[in-house]
Amino acid sequence: MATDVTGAAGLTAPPQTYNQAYSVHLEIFEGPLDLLLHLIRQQEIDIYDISLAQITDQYLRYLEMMKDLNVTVAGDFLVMAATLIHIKSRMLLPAEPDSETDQEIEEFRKDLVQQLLEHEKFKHAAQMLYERETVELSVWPRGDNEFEEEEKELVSATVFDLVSAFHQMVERYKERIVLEVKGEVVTVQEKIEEIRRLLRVQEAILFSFFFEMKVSRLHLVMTLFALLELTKVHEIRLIQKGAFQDIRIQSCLKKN
Amino acid sequence: MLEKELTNPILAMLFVATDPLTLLELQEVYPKTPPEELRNTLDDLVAHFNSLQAAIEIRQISGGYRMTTRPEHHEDIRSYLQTKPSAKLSLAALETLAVIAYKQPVTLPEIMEIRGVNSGSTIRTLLEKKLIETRGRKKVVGRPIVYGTAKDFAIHFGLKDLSDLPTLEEFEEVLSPPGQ
Amino acid sequence: MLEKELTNPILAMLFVATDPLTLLELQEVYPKTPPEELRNTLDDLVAHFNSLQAAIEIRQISGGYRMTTRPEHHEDIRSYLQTKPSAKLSLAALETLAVIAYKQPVTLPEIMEIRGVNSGSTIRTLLEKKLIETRGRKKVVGRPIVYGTAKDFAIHFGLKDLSDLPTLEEFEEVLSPPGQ
Repeated sequence: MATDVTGAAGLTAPPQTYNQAYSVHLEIFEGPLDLLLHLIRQQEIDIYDISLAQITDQYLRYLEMMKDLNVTVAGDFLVMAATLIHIKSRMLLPAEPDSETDQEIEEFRKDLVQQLLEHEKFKHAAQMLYERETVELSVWPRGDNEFEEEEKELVSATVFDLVSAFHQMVERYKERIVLEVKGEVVTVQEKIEEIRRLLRVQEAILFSFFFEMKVSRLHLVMTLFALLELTKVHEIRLIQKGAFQDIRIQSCLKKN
Repeated sequence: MLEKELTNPILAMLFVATDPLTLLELQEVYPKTPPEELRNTLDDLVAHFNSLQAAIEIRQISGGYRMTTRPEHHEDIRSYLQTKPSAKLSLAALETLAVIAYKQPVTLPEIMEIRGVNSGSTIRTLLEKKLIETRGRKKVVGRPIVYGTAKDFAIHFGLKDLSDLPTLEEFEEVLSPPGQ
Repeated sequence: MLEKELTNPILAMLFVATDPLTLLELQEVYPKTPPEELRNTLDDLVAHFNSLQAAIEIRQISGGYRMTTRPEHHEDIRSYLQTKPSAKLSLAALETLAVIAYKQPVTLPEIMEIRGVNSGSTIRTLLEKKLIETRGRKKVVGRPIVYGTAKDFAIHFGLKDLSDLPTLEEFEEVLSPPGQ
């Protein structure tokens, strides 16, 4: 399966049934660039000579096929589809005298080719890593170390460990707060405290968080009052970046 | 050099083994080889290996064979193991350090509120490792000591300064489980 | 047998080391010995050891020296340890690693530009496996976090150091259309 990384394995495999053949292909295409490269390489045309119109048609046909096979097409594929369709539609428009559109299209074509070539280089590099990994997985270092017994439970910490640990704690902390507020007698003051506690560990709370807590309507109403009260005294700020977007609740208080 | 076919693979097994390698285990790996032959191969290679090496030896321990360093090198080995900077932390220490790094200056009660567990002893460990330091007292009832990260913290984690520390929001995409 | 005084203790250290043993570490253990002498002792003993052993070898990995079994014994060892072949990295992970290895220090958006797909969860996996690490921030608007390969990257792929990687241009040749 080593050649899978280049995306070539599925092409040479004899197609049994359509379904089987395509399920092989679908595993190979990590993203839209992979698929485009495959379509180009399959035709053995010089990548510098690709026709945008043709490649767009082939790309869309492929996505259709995936849909027919009930395969969920990842968002990245659809974004590329939209871009290609947009460019193609501009190509179909009657050419303007100054031909600015033509230039733009040619620019896009060049950029795409450049991106594909760059992408392909890294696919080959990934292949090289794959081969090296295969070799390395067949050699063993020594087993447990008699001298390092006492260090076993320790982790050699990285920045990532630090931020992960903090992330997990914040999640746990939120859960604890949720558990504590499940009682039925609620006051606005309790909700104010709850919001303050949450803002102590987080830069911001998303408004949707309070709905995810699965508490009663009474809790939600009290939370709303609490938010309004805190806003009124300028302790918090409510920010919504656009219509229908989640509201962020931020503290206005300076730390210490 | 010993010529027997199994000599090298058995040596390799002795090298990776965490528990003493027993004849029974060898029989399971080579079911077609007569046990006497396995025993002979093992005995020969042990004798040969021990005559050759002065640093590592194979010893018979609790019913099996084990590759170990010779006792005379233990001092050098200890001194080598101590050269490794111990960036190693227990999970509790890592958690406490994370709270201090992200919430500094912060008091012990505040750390315990977020962690949900007593954190006094991990504070001591971190102070000893010079990863954190005291930063005076907070002007509230009880005047608790506040803690912050020390200079070694940034060095330890390869940060130019504290602003290099990723924020939770930046890491949201990376930290939330896939599919969300 | 080599006669040098330090040969055996160094060999013993190589045996217990879980990470590749570096010359720098040796210098810390033997501060009174000239570094050249340490290097020569190390090189001689590695050459000698590798000529002697057919089961275990010492290789230059990730800026140091490391003792491992030889690949030809992997089936016997696996059968003894009763382990399945270790899980290999996914295609997405290998591709992301390739981008990081050649473009480091590199930001997440830059990685995604080259790969053409969302790479957040892959980054998480690679961080968890300690194959990559954060390397501070890029001095552009938004100060995004940059990533680079970690020490375990070279170990995982058996590289002497990063310069042991083929250059990116070498992969370019593969894709020039025939006749060019």
